Amino acid sequence: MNDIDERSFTTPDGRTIGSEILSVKNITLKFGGVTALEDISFDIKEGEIRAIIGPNGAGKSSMLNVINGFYHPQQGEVWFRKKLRPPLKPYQIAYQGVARTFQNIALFKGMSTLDNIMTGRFTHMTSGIAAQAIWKGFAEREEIENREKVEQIIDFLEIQKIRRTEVGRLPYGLQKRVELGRALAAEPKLLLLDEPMAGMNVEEKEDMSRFVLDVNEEFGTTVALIEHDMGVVMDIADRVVVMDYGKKIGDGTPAEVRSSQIVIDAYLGVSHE
Amino acid sequence: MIYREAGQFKVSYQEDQETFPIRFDKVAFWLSIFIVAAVIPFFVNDYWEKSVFLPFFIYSIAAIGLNILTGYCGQVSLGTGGFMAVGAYTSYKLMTSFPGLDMFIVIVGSGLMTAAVGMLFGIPSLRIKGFYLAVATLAAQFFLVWLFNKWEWTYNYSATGQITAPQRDFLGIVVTGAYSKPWATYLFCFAFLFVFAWLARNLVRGHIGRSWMAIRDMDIAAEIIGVNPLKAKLSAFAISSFYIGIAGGLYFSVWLGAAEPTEAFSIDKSFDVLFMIIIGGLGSMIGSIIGAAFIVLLPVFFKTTLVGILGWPTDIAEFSQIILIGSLIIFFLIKEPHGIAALWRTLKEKLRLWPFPY
Amino acid sequence: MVSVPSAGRDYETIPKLLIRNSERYGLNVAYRYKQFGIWHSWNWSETAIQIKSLAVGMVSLGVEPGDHIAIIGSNRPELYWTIVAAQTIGAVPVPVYQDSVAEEMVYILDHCAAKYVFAEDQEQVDKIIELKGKLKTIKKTVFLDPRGLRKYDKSFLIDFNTLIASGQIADQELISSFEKRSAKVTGDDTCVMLYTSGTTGNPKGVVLSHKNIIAASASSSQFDSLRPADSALAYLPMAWVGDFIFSIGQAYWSGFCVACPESAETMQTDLREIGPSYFFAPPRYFEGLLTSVMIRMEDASKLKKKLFQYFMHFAKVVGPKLLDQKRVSPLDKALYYLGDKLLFAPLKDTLGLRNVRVGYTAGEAIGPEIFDFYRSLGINLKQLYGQTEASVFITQQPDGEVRSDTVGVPTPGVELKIADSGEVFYKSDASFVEYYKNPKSTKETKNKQGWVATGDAGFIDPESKHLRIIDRVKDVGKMADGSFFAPKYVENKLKFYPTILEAVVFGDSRENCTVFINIDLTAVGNWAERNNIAYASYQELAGNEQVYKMIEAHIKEVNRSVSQDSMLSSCQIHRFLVLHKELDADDGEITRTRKVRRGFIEKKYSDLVNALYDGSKEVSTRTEVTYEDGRKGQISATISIWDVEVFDKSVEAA
Amino acid sequence: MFLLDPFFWEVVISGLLAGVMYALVALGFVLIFKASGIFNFAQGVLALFAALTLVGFQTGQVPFAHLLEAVLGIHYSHWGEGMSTVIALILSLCVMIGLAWLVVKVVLKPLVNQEGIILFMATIGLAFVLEGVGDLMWGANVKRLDVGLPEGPSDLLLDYTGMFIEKLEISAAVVAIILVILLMLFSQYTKMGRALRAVADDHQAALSVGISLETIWWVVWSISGLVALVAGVMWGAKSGVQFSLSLIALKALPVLMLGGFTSIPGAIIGGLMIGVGEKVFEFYIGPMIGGATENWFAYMLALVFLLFRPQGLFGEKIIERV
Amino acid sequence: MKKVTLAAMSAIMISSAVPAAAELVFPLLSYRTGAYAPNGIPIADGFTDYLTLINERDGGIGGEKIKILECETAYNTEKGVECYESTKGEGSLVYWPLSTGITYQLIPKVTADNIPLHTMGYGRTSAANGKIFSHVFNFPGTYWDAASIITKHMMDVEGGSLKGKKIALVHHNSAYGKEPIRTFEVLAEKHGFEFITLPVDHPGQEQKSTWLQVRKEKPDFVTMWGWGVMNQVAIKEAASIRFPMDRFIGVWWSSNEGDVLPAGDKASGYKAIALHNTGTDFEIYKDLDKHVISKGLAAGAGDHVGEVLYNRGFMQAALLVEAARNAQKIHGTSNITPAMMRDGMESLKIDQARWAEMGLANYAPDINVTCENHGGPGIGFIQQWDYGTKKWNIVSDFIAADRSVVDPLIVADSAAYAAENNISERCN
Repeated sequence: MNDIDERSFTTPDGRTIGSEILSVKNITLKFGGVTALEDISFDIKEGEIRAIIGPNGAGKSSMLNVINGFYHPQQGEVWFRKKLRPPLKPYQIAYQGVARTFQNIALFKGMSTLDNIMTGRFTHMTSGIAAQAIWKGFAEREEIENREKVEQIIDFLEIQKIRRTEVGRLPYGLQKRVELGRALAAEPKLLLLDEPMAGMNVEEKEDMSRFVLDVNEEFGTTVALIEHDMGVVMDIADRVVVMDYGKKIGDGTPAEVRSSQIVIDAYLGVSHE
Repeated sequence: MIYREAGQFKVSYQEDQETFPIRFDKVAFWLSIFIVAAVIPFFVNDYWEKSVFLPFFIYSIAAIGLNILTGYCGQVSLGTGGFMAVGAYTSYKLMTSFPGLDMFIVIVGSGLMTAAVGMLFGIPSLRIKGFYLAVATLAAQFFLVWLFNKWEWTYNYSATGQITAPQRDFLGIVVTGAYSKPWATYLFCFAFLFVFAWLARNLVRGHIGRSWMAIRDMDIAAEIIGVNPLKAKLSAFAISSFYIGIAGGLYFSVWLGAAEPTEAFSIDKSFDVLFMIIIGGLGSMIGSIIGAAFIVLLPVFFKTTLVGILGWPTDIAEFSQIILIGSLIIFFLIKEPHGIAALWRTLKEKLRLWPFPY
Repeated sequence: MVSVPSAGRDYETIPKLLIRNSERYGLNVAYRYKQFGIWHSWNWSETAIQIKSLAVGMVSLGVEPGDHIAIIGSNRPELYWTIVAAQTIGAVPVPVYQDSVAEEMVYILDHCAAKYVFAEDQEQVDKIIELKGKLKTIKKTVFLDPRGLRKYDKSFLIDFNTLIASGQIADQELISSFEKRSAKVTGDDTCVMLYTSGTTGNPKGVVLSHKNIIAASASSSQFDSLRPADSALAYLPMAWVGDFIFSIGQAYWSGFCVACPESAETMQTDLREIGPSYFFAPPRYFEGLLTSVMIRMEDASKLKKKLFQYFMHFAKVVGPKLLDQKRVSPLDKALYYLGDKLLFAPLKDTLGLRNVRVGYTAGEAIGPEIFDFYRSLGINLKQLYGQTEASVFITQQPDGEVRSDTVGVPTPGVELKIADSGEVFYKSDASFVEYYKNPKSTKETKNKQGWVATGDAGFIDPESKHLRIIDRVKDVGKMADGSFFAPKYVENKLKFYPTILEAVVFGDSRENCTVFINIDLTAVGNWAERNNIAYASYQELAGNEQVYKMIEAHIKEVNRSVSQDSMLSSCQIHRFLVLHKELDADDGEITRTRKVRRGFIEKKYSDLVNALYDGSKEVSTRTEVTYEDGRKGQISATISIWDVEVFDKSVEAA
Repeated sequence: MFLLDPFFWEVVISGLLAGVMYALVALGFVLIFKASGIFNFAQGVLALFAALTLVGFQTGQVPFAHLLEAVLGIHYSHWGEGMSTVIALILSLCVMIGLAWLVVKVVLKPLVNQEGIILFMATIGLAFVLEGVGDLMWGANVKRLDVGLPEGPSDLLLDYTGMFIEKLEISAAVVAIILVILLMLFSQYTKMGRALRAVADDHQAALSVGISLETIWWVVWSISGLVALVAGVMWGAKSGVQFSLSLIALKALPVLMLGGFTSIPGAIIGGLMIGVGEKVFEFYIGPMIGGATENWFAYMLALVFLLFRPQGLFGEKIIERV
Repeated sequence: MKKVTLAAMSAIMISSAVPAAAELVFPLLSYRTGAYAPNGIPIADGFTDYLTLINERDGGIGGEKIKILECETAYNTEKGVECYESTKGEGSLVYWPLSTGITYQLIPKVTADNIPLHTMGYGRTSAANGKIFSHVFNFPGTYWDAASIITKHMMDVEGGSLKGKKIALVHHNSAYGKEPIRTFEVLAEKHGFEFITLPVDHPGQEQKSTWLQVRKEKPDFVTMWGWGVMNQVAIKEAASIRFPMDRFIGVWWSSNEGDVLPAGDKASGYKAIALHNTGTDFEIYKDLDKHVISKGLAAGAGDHVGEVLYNRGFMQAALLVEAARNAQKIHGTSNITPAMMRDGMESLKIDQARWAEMGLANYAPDINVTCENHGGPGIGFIQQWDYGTKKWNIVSDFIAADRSVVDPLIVADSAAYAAENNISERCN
């Protein structure tokens, strides 16, 4: 099932999934001798929720790292919005509209929830050092405009209560939420979520799922997420890529994937640590 | 306890983002500013000017500068002394080459020059991190000092390499040289501190400041939200050096009036300023100033007490004073590792929540 | 009081008051609402405009006079505007408890045949959609927060903003029809319809006319001389009459500002930010607050604790006197001043009550301890007695004569009389028109002369001339020996202990009284931690022996004080047990307003009740519980039963 | 051409000898940094303190004599002829160990698992205190330190190679090398040594060896106290014991950068590289640019080097895990 | 922070509240701590002891008791300024900071505050030009004098000529150490020798390559401007490379016992220029013993008496006391002001007779200060170290500096200063 279909399709709940926003072609990534990714190809379509699943050490995170430029694959191409993407630095890719969260939270511990999410607006803020120093005028206006956007996200994620709290002191679940908020603040075209629900209890998972769905729906953001919890994936993903040992072993709708024998084996088969 | 906040609410983001969102703080702040700016000048004499206020103001500026780099951007630097030297020598050259030049321009010029040099020495920070960087910046420290000791042009080929500040003025008011009035130099330096502290405050609360803190807290995450590490770090180095340069300029031209690189800008300077920000509180404006007060004023205070009042022999007083300061540093670190500013903050929180403990 | 009716005539409806305010206090802030981290505000003229366009929008939507419009959601200006807008065009607003479960909602919406629903967000909309099948009458649902509703069937839903917009751009014809309609509205038209969750049977829809509301608001506002400068925080359920009177009636009458918190859990901080001058809260709020104060002070430093204890003790004596303008020695004055600077003011400040000029509590009796605590801080906290049917106010405590055990003197414009049965009757312009579609109970409650039965037994306290409420008339029964049985009275005394959340006393036509105790998890939990008692669950904690000991001590205290009262001395508790689960509205054990459904409980836990009387030392039982998500489950427990010492009155007297 | 220059090899050798001295100081840093992640700024002062104490014992000074005189007016500076070097050495070592214990109790324990910068700062405070106490105890005069090591140029070398090599420095090098070997053996073959290495990786691991963190720290600080003592003796014998001794710490910093904060061999190699490098540079390039380049050259060298190897010569690789 | 300031303020108020009534205040900016303490201590002790002696023996100067205000600078300019500012308000008569760095700080300040500054054999050489520097005195000799004197001595050793010879200057890499370079360059031209400089950085414990350099260059003479630990290390190194010690000549700051002792007997033969005689066999030391030491009034630990630097302090005190006397004579008042003190210094004359009266017979050359010349005679002599007797022996008679070389330099440099700070000449 390696073929990448160009047709746009309609999800059961009636959202139309547009043409591809990003596609990776024959990505191979090696660390020294170790091969993390081997000849991976798949695409992500405008407006869909795309899940990447697979046992531990399958190379899922490496995949995201390739997409947002932490790793540069030895072979293969990354196409973003119909253009072949040259090897860029992560921050350049951020400016292209790709945001992400991390498996183990990567928030700015020293800052408040508000500031953390404000940093997410970085790519949207242009005032120079001089303007910043003088503050009154441009810088302040810009700050306020972006603050408004951020406040909407805070409201959206229902974290008003912790607006001023230093994120270091927040419980795990909330931190995850704040990190999502930071990613959202960038108003990304493509949102990469690395195990957004890892280590959450049922309730938190439900919340998070709802947020992901809402994000996808409210802002029409394309979401690519890594997730272990098959249940969640089945609920929210439109299409799923299955990886194992750095190879792609499945790609399709949740239903298709679930019924695929290889996938089942990979999951029932020993996990690799 | 002293705070009364019920009924203070914000109807706009301007209000919400104010530096002093609580009315009480605002009042207290402006009151103290008024005292410092409009009352003390009438009483300040040579002693208070030269051995208390000027050093305090000038080191505060330097501390703010270093805090921007180390406290906000997380790049530990031990090059402060060298950068101050750049500021000092730039101002010297400017003063002597363009006698007509106004001191304000001279000082700002020194800042700009230092900013340039700072950026140059900031480049390694892209590869080198943590203590390694700290030690790397020592290269700047030693090299610059050596340079100013060797390169005769920088001290106008004087026999000794000593530079002496000629008499210059700011808008017609003499602020350098032996004949400057205490109140003049006092206000001159204070104005610099006030204005530039204010600018710094604005910088660190804006997106540039946040990009610095992002780099500090987690550079990887910073990158994925679009922060260009090169730009962030170098800008931090530039701004920081700018401040330190200004401090250096004032240090030489307004305060001491004469300097030689090996002694006045030795490694100790670099350490002193680093102490200030760590004691005062990394990543805190008020911290920089408290720290400066701590390191600059405490020795003077001890000295006057031990020698002036208790009449101890000077050397014993000196030693005991060193011991005292050392123990105080340790004490404060144990009490509050994040500096006196943090102590201050918790105290304030306690007062706001009074009588509740949390 | 003379001026009140006349005032009533000039501004006989809420909409008319709105217009008056927009003219008189045009620039004063009418509403504040914290959203996106800052307080947004609308002054009276803006409000008037908003409401007008909303009303016009409603007209365009096809709202007819007399249509019932259900309003479901938390306190938000938009929803208050909806109420007034509805009134403006003669429709009847029906606020509904947002936390009510589907069945209750079905009943209410069906009973009033609501045509339109204004719902705050997805959560509420989902309920409506879920019930759509049962509710044929609903035409459209208006939602405030579009979040998550994108893929919903739009034929049935309208965005609130769209509605307002449609009102703003309305054509002349629409406007004129709106004006015609609004002109028709008179003081006799229904102002609002509120459902009282009766302790038994289905809720009744109390119809209150503009006259009623205005009368109540006018007199009560005058009673406490409320002014435009005042401000209040609207955080209590909109479906509760109190909120309606405070946030609409009095607010519109005196033109003060109503602030809506950002969200339920930020209420406390928002309260501090706003620092209202007029504040109402049910006793359990003050109870909870006091408990948290005490708990937090537990962790304070030694010095602070000493300070706190010393000054609070001192204030208990002096504070109330100062409040009531009684004379105190200059030394005490000075000391109190010191205490105020050091403790009271900061405390009030952190609690957000520093600016409170008039504070009320009502609904049930409040513990004297609690009541005095706040008053000694210098907060002018008072009690009132009222009910939905009276548009709240029956009696209020005037400044200067505030006591914890009475509920005050009749509000201006209210006549009071006590029947031989001890039941309290009242009569006023503010008393309700009727129970909607329920002439029978209307007749039962309100007679020809307009005397309304409160259903409460009480008497006029001889020395203070204040009304004192004992209990619900029907709950005041007879014991086997024929003496007076007033469970509520005892229960309240028990509930004054922060560790006791609920108490259900039995004893009607029995030889002695027994009680179910419900412990307060927070309070007892903390107490347990301090006495390092390990516990895994509520049930375990409830079963703990030390807890029993503590409860026993409390009950003993209560017995002692009950034995004082000649009328009620036989109501002392002989045996008690601590219930293994919290009484829960979802299980129908208490009402939404947390009134105990004694009968229901007695049935449900008959085995326990029997055990209380058959002298057994413990009893095991299985109970059905309902979880938040509506699933049902079983919990079983073995509960021990303890005896308590009772006091012989004569001995005490000696 | 260098290699033919008769001086070249002498420069190199003297560089190596100086390098060993640098390494000696650097070693103290490394030990502590490895075991407790602390960048011990006080190392230099530690050396001074050790040397002062040693001389004090040797010459039989009365501690705090000056203070006593000033406060109590007792003029009593010596209690006798002093003692033999060996005993003095042992006593001073005991003092250093006692000091280590104090440091752990008073400074480190309350600051356990704080960030590096904080602990670094604490050691600065410590440096202040030690400096003050040291001077107060033994006075600020320059003191001659003679531990009976041979001095003057070694005639042997002189005759055969025409090189002037200080006997003192040769012996210093020898001592240093012995010390290093001992330390290596210690950390390789003793339980404590293993614990030390374990604690560098994570504290739990160390505890699992069955030694309390405090003990480990105590041992480490004692060892670096020993190293400081040796360094102090060597430098002291060379240039007398006085305040300037504490400044040799600055010589060690570039060594650390080069060698990596966590590697003992790194410290040695780094020391030698710096030693040779700065001597050669000073000797051949110095005159062209006005000399006195040693101070900064070491750092420049380290800096340039780090640009290519950010974690130093033997430092663990910094892996950026995402 | 405000608290600290206030506390400090009150502290000052108290300390400076002491009225400087009828006392002659001699501030003493000493350094008994820090890297240069070993040199600072003996000087401070010598100075203090002499004044104590004057107080004890003669009851002060002209009946006025002397009050010493000691202030610790640790050889640090910032502290120096602090000391100056905190003491100048108390009627301090004259300053001698014993640090080139601090001197440069004070030169403009003292002039503004009208207080004399005496930098005896250090500081800014061109200050010898009284026409420009009204308040600065550096008699009896300057570095440039020293350079010239040393050169002269070398000529004597070489038998009159230095043609084609090579002279190396090992100097403290700071203002102090660089001061003589210019003079040597001029002298090199005049006498046709080759001159090289070998800077040594503070503190100077590590001089390997410097002395390798020396061996490479094979200079005929090495002269040294060193301070602190640098001195002894240099002497040791020189010894260990077997450099002929009698061709190794230090300036007067590199000639303390503490500098030569560590090198042991190998240091024997090391020469240094001296401003004054050494040892303790002078009349006055008897008095000192009687009135000060035996009474237990000796400053510090009292273990430096007779050391070169101790005597330096001694001489410093002696000169200032004489100046004070002179001032009292001129102004006819015993209670003199700093301004009077300045006049006293500007017309100070001490001939051998007077030295003898002071109990310091042939201790130092004649002093003769004039309005134009604040540099004094510019005369010194060479002393040589003998480890055996642990004594310095005078090995030359007074050598006068080569004015023809020195004076033009002074004029030029002071002119530059005058220009920079637009000062007009006096004494015309």
